[in-house]
Amino acid sequence: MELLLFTVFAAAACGGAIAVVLSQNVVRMAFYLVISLGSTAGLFFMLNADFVGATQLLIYVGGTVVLLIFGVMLTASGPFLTIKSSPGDMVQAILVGALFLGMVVVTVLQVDWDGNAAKLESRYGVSSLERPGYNQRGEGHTTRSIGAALLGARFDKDLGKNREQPSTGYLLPFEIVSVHLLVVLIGAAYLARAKRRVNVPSEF
Amino acid sequence: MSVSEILNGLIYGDLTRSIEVFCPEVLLCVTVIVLLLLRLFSLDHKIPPYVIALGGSVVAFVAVLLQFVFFTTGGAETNLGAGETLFSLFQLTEAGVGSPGELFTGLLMHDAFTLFFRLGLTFFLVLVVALTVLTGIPDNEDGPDFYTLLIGSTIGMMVATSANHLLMLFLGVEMMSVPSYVMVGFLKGRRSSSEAALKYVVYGAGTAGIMLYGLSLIAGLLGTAEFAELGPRLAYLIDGDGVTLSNPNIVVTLLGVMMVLVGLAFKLSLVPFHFWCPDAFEGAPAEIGGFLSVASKAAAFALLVRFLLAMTASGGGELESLNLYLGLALGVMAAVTMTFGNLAAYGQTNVKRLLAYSTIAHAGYMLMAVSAMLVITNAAESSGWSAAQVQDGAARCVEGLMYYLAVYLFMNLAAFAIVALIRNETFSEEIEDYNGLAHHSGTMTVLCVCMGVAMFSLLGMPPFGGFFAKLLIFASVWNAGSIHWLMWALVVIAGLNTIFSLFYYLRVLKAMFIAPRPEGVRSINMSGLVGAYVVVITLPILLMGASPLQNNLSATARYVASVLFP
Amino acid sequence: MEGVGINGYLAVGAVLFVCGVICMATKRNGIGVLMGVELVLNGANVNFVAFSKFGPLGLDGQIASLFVIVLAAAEAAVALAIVLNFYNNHLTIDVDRANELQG
Amino acid sequence: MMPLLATETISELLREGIDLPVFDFWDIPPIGETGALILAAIVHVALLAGFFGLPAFAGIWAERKVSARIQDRLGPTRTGGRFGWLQSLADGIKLLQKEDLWPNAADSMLFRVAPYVVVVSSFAAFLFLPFSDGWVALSLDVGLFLALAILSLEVLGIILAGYSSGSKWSLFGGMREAAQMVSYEVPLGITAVIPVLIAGSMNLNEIGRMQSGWFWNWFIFHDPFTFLAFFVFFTVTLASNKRAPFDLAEAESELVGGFHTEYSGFRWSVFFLAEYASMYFVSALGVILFLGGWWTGIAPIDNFFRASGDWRVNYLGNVLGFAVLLIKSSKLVFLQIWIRWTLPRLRIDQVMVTCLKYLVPISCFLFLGATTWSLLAPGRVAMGMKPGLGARAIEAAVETPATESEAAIVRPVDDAHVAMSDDSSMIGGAK
Repeated sequence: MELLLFTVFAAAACGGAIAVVLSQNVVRMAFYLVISLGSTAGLFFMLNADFVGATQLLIYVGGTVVLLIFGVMLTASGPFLTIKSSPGDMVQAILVGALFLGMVVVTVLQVDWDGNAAKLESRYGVSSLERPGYNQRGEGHTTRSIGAALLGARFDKDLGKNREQPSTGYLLPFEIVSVHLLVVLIGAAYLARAKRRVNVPSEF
Repeated sequence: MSVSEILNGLIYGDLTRSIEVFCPEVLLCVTVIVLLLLRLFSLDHKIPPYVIALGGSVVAFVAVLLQFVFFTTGGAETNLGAGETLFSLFQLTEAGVGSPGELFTGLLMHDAFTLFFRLGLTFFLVLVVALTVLTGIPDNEDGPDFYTLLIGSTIGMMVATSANHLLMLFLGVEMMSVPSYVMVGFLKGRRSSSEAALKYVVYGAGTAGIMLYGLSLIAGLLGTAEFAELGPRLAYLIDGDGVTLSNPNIVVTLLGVMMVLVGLAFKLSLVPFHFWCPDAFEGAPAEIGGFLSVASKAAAFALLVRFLLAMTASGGGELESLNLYLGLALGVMAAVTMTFGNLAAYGQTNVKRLLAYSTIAHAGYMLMAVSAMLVITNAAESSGWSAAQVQDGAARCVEGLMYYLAVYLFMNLAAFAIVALIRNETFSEEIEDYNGLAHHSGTMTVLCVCMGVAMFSLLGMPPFGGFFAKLLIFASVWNAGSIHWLMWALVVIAGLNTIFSLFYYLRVLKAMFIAPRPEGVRSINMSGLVGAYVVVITLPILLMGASPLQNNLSATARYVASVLFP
Repeated sequence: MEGVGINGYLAVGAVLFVCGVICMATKRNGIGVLMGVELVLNGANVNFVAFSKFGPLGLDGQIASLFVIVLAAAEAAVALAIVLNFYNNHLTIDVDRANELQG
Repeated sequence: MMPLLATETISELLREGIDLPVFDFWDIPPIGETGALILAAIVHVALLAGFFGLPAFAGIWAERKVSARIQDRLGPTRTGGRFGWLQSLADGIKLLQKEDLWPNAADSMLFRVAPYVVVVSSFAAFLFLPFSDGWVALSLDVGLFLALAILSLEVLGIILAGYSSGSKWSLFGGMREAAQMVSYEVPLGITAVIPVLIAGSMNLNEIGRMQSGWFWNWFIFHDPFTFLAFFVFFTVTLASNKRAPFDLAEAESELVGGFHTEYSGFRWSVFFLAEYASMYFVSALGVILFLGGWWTGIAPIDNFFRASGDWRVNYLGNVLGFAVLLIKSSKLVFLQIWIRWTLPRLRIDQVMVTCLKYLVPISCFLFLGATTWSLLAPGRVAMGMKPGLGARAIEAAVETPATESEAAIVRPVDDAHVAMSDDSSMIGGAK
């Protein structure tokens, strides 16, 4: 069952990604991107990361990609809809890409991840997700732990342990990202808004 | 720990201390919000935005300065008089600012190194804001946007320099780059500006993605994202297997580190990742060019040093050869970068573009220090250096880097500021339009003289700060040569490069001072304030050169560098 | 049930990453390049989440990917604004046509 | 309590391997875990698919009737008797028979796929909707979040449809929709978070359970801010469903038909199926978040069914809850139709201004207000309301010794279950 689901999602994610590369039409690319990102969300659910999966759907697929498509609609009029890469470039890039992929996959898969994890865990403690009792009713309910961690408290790591200092909480990034988003929003709005009016009208 | 223990520990221990140290960044955030509220309530016609921006950045600078003073002098014991009132105003305490250590449950690091960079960044922010006031690059309507971006980017850099966690590394890089993409394209009606921004954002986003992938590999391999644990865990993981390419753990680590270096190299505009730099600097206003060339480079260097030290610090000798290889690779990169930068600068006719290539070359010089640092930290066993010698040598490298950055702040800012100020009068940034500028009377002559100082300092001429900065770096790298001959070669290449660079810097000065003033140009009158500003930012170049202060300054840099190598 | 180990997920992550890199390298359309960036970030995210389940990274991996999603959205917004601005000035979003600044 | 149809999900029921009498009768071997999952999935999909079509057909008929009455007409009167009950069916059959065509200028692949994107996302959102206590296909901690996420995918299909049609009317419709949806998701999210804040959970089933008892326990009556939040939420859902007065994406008078101008036959009808289904979905969501979900609002009735030990009575109670939910949300659907035929359409700039200048600040204000309210009056009762789950968990954590507090934080929901079954705490308000 798990294998079946994994195969479906993984195939869709990879297939979507490859289709993005091969497609020449921007809107189709966006569509394949949606498939790829959506299936990635499926993979996240399989990895017990339900909150991340939902965020992926809401922000990435529902927000970012819609934004991209919106951009396509504002810019890609007729002739620019399909800006073709030259075939020579494509072939070259795909060859290099395939080599690169081979390299990354071979390197990454050569590692004995489980062995490493066991080795590290034997010295540094068990990973928090495996801790029984914290995740309610089966696996994947990580919302509470993530919520607490975003406020800086790592109940999943620290409860019942003897530590001098609290484990890494994420209060700072959670807060500072909001400043960042504000700044970025201002910047994007500045660039996107119409050029300045020459004489300031008294009434909008 | 129980729930209440955890919460109490967070609220009364960690958070109070963290916010005390983080106060300057918070002040900057507040400035941003005040700027935006001002426009919301249409007060921006009554109070110009730059007043708020200048005020906010000055307050932030003062806050960091006090922290620095408090930290280096031991705080409470000093009797500075007015200082103590200020200390109490910002509520600095021995347990908070006074003691180095991690902040925000290990996300940020608070030590002299970080403080030094934050001090530099806030001071630089004040200078840049002042410059924009003089050149008037954002008008009143766009002011809040511009200063929001500028300050937002600075906050990102400050976060980046104190990053102690892989997530904060990425967050810092993103926070400092994304607003700067917009700033490069700030003159949105101009074709060149929008093109520069497009190139910058495309390369920037791409390399950031690659960096993130590298981070994910490292974090996954080591099972942690905290800097303090990276090195020891890596050493533990490859324990006994030795550093060979047949060990997949090593290969993945290298892959990850390489990818992270791609991201940082982009920010530093090192050679294979430098394409954006000349274009972005040419398309962007010179003020932004100055800001990016100094601030984002300084932050990226701080990150680079921290990250590399974290990855390679093992506590034992397990990672030695890894350090050596990394160090040598960076050394080669440094050599290529400076040579390329200097050679490419020759053919330029646009001053901003020339300066952009010059910043590439300077990044190369500074990278030498980092590479020597890595090579030296490897030296403990194989070259028979004693532990104290290693410490001292590595600290000297970082000292050189920081001294260089400090001088570079002023000389590069001076160069870009003068370009911007001249642009405001002559509407040109081409070298040939600089012909005979020194023959104008008044403030323009001051500008030209200051440009001369900045250029000679960039070049590395003896009486100026640039010379001592280069000297420190060259000496520390030469020192590393006894471990690996490549370091000696590096110094030789750098020396040759310095000579190369003479010609293109002099070309600008030749145009300014020697070339005759073209017929029929109108005379230029600039306000005295402009001259005063330029003099103020040029003076430190002299001070950091052959002056009694030089010793003090390098001693400070030395002290700051030594905290990295306990 | 047959379990899927970490390697499967890492392979998916690698494929997404490489596709993204190729996409960034070959697409001449500004928005196409952005899509490549999204793919790259997603590849990294798959890694993070996979490590969080199988490796000792724990919840930190999931939180990292959350932040990445947010940052990617911010970056996309800015990049899009810049592309639009470029389009307004040049009437194309062909990245190869951004060749006026040279030297 | 017998677990039949009262456990969280069918799959859990099946996984626990209860020996249903039928198994013995036909001598079927017990179901394995995979089998249970697949079986549960089939059952859910079949149930939901049936339920998915129902509101569409009822909605279309109701829309015709209501609009006719508002315009002083009779509406459908022939097909299927005096009130035209079967009109929707007849429409459907007619549409199915139509030729499936697409314009030359269209991007045929995307043109054909777009309706399915819309319908699948609209359908998938129902997976997270509890129809009665425990009658939910997927009971997740992120239920509400995920439901909103999936619902927001619907817009993608509409944009693709508008874009791929190769017609400027469609393109305009698609662009308007993109702008509108991206903007309206902000106040939608903020107002939907307010009940979450009070309940301390994003699980829709939990949120629904929190509102049992008398009707003043409903979140809409929790405090003044939630009361206003409901109306903002309702307004925003109108827009997110592209219902009038926010139906700019298909404004007939300006854009012919907007994004679906070029569609006909089956694909066209699929858009409408999805539209009416998601109309129902957001109404049900509103009911669960604010209007007491499946509870009748009269405590003795609900308690009678819940307290009974007999699983048949429990089951009946669930059926009653289902009916209540259906009725409540139909009321909201009716309200949507009523508004559509009463109010004039806004201009696109007015739509954006309404969202960005009014609804977003208002919803932020309400969110802040609700937060402050629960901060200032954490354990206190407003109109009979019991304190939120989150507040109770934290109180328990702070007041009790370490080991118990750990349990309180670790399993707050289960803790709440215990509290729920304790009727005195449920009805009597704060202890």
